[in-house]
Amino acid sequence: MIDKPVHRELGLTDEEYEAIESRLGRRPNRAELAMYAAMWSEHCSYKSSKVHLRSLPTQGSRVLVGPGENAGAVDVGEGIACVFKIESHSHPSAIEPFQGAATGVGGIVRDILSVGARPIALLDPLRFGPLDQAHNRWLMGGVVAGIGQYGNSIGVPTVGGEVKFATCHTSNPTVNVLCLGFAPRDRLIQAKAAGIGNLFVLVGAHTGRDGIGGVSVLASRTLDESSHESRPSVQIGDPFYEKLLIEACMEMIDAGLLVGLQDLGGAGLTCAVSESAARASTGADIDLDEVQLRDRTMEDFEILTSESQERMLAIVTPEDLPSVEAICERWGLTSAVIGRVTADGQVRARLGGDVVAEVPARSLADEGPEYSRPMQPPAYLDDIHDDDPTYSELLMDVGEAFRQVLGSPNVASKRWVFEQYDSLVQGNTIAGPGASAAVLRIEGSLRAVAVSTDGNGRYGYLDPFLGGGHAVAEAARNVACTGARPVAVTNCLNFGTPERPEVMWSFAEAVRGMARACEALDTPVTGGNVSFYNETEDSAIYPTVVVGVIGILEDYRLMLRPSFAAGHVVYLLGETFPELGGSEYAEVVLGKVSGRPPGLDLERELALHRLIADGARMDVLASAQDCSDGGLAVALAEAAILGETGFAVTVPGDLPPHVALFSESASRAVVSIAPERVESFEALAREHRVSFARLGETGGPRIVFDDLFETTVAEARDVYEGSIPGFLSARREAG
Amino acid sequence: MKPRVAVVTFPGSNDDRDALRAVRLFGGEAIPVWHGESDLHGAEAVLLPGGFSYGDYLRTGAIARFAPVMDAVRDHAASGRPVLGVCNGFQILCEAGLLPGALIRNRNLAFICRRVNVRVETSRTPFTSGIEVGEVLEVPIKHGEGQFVAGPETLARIGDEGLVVFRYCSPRGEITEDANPNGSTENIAGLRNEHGNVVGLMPHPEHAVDPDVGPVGGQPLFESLLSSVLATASS
Amino acid sequence: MRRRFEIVVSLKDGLLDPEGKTIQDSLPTMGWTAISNVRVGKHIELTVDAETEDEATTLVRDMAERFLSNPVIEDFRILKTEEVR
Amino acid sequence: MRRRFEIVVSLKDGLLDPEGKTIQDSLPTMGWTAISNVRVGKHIELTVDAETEDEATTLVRDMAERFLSNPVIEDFRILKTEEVR
Ligand SMILES: Nc1ncnc2c1ncn2[C@@H]1O[C@H](COP(=O)(O)OP(=O)(O)O)[C@@H](O)[C@H]1O
Ligand SMILES: [Mg+2]
Repeated sequence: MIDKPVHRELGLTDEEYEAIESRLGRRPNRAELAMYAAMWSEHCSYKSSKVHLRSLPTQGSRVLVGPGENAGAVDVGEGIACVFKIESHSHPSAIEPFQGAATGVGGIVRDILSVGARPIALLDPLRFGPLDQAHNRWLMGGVVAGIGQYGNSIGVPTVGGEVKFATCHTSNPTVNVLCLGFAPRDRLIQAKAAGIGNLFVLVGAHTGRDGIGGVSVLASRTLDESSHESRPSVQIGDPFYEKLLIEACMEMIDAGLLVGLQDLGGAGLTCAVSESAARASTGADIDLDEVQLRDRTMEDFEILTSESQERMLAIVTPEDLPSVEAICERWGLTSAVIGRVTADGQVRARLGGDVVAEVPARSLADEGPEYSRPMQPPAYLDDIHDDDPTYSELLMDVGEAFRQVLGSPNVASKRWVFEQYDSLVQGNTIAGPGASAAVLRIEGSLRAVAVSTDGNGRYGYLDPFLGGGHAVAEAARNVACTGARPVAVTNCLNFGTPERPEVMWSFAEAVRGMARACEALDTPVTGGNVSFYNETEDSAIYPTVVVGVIGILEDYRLMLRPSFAAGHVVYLLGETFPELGGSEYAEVVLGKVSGRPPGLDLERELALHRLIADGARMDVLASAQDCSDGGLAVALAEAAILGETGFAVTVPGDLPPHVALFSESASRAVVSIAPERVESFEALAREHRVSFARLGETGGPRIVFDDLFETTVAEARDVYEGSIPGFLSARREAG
Repeated sequence: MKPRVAVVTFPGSNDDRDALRAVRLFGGEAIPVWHGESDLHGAEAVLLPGGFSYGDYLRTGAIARFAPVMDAVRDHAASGRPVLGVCNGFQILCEAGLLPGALIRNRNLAFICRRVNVRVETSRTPFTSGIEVGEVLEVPIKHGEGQFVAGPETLARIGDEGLVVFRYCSPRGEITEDANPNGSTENIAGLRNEHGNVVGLMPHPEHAVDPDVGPVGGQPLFESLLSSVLATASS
Repeated sequence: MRRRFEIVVSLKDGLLDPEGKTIQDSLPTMGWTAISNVRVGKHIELTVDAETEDEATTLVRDMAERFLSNPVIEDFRILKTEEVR
Repeated sequence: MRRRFEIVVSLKDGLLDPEGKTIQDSLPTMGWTAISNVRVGKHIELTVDAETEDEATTLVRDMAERFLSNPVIEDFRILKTEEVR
């Protein structure tokens, strides 16, 4: 066979190659070609998604840093900026779950660091294939152990996340990691190579042949049999070195020694240098001989695109260099001055004295290709919409259906996962795994930040527009259920191959739905990440929108927990409609992923959030738990299990019992209220125009759904806690 | 006078800040000490915090125990003054030979972050002097290598000399297999040396002092420490 | 027939070995200077019941490749094998 | 003279080896039934600069005893050593 021209080998199209030639007015050499290939890859350039992402609302009074920087930042009061971002590391995790997930944590942590914030929390939304397959147990075991090892070692608590299961994730697991950081708002720094003559200092690990072309090979092409070739592109993380890097960078930032700070991720040095220079409209002279190498035989293009982990690029004035070097020395980190900031806007790289690459910084960072790819609704939608599970009758005892839904791995307790994570280190975890949202205290104050990640792949599959909207609404609802006010959003869009019109259509719809919800809920998008090519010849993942929402809690002493306590009155907030389309019930009990997802009325959603926030502030609520997967039945059961307190309720309305219990109608929550607060609560609910229904009372060891069925808290707990351990029983198995 | 408690930071220590905070909370003067230093700034007590010193590479605590500061810690221990090792600090003390036995990977090979109960087995240490034997404390554990093991002779000596300070137990204080999170021999969660001044434990008392963020089973340990330091200082 | 096998699983050359590197970096401060190139791997011993040596070896190779190591980042080699009772 | 050493550090026989046990227990579920007695240890490779082979070996023994292994729970053995360039 005749081999392809090298630019195609590198994943560049002929058109893209021509664009490079005309931009340079000459043929690029090999090093330059490698730089463009890395920077113009889907992963770095967002060439297929840009046009759509522009429609997301990004403005807001609290937004300090919006999309475009390494991470977004919002003002959360007390002079503190909350920096947060989510990122995908699904492709490496699919072939080496432990290291793939571990290095995913390392990467997002460095994004937070580069804005000048101390990383204070991690959340990990995960999607795997069904646990009855050894391969999926191997993937989940490895991913969870990898996230644990890295996060635990660097002393950043993992306080929340999600784990969901669907057949479409068997060959393509989804591994997203969200990191949160705090910084004094006046101390945020930018990844700008400003100040002609300032120095580029490469801090941290030596540079090796890690992930050479990893970005384009691993993140920008579908995983198939040839993924064997891309194997060496998986990297080994060194959390110990990352911990030293965090502490050293924090010291430099606190001492005000940095003009700018940029992490090295995809496209390595090329990306860090060109982006930081482009942001400041400057250029860079880089001397590759100064880069500390793990392997002396590395070539220019390898040094330029290596994705070795645990490295940061600091921009420093010559005067401050000695102090920066002293801090690195003290923390046992290597540091090297590898270049200077120039005025001419060129990225110039030298090796052995010769210039081996010279290209405009902007052409790499800002002038990558941009595509409006063809879009077309998937053919499957019509038939699947017609098959609405809401009207197929329940062929079993409703109590048995309850046990099946509560025991479904999607719904069941994720304790097996989150007990492998240190959720306590740093000492500010007011609410950790197990709560509706995690709540982190701003040290020395009564203020706290609540954060939750959510996303429902089935909804995205049945209606990507609603899938995008529901992801925002559910994450915000989880945050609201702590009593916090949702203020901002980050998101990770996990999709198939963008060259396929069906995928691109779903993507555009999902973004549109997300944008609509963010506007209505006044939660601007401050950043995010797009992961395409989550697809192998036989299967593509659901259009999977994962949204992270942060909210502000003025006084964490008024925080709400989901758990019941005895002697309280139970209410359902919001309205229940006959909506079993795409529900957990439909998949688990009827074996159907069909129909339409629940509708989403954003006015009602917002009213619910405001009611709960006021109810918490006025201390009229004893607990709040959102209704999501599994509907009212699961929300009540979770509140009972968490509080080790039973309840007796009557299911309101005239819907068939199983519909009332398992419908996943949006904008609902289960709250409990002390009897003496009931009046003020009902008045408040009317004020907020949120419909409510009194269900019954809490207390005792039993769970009673009036004349439908009953069980005990202990039995429900065994189903809820026993499900996932039952599949795994602590075994490590290969795929 | 404020009792002075040194908290050592090794490369990879994570709970050093939490330990410093806890010392202050109970009225002590918290003194951060760097692993490269050769003295403890005249502190009356020293605490080796949790974390992953040197990434737990080779063995937990294996590299940290060679740190310059460890000579000062040895002298401090030899002079009979209080030394507390928490989690990774416990592992370092065992590696350094200041406490018997060793800590290996948890029975289930997984990291475990969970609230547990421990029963206090002796009051004859500066960290438990104010606690009744048999009292049950709720404290969190968070470790991957907390399974205590020791050879038969060592175990015999630990028994004979009453060196066990804490055992994992049920909320009612029974020493059961169910209550043993990591497979530790005889449910051992914490130990002391012959003189009782050196104590190590896997659970995190410094994460059990503030009711806003967790249980409070760590409070009596810090209260005991600070009052016994004051007592020795004034005697 | 029962055979004892010793297998080493180690990171592929070129990949960072954080454990080896950290050990190496710490040696000088402990007074061991003349040491370089430290790599740390896993050493696995196991006993196999099989008809023939070939059968046993095939089984061990298969297990080492599919379970004891991940070919994506690791190589394995059989260090030694001997018959046991 | 430079020599490459391979050292194995493993838990003392008396002690239960959690990693070995876990591997052992999961083998049958994966269809490997004929395997027994799985033990997992560390395999450490390093290069020593020294005048003579004896000198190098003494140095490695000392290091293995005082640092690479913990005599309380582990034994070590030098698997092999050879001269390298
Ligand atoms: N991968 C994970 N890591 C840490 N915590 C998790 C993970 N998966 C789930 N959790 C925690 O378990 C609890 C239940 O998860 P989930 O059912 O997704 O919450 P909700 O339904 O309220 O969105 C939450 O507190 C969540 O943070
Ligand atoms: Mg919830």
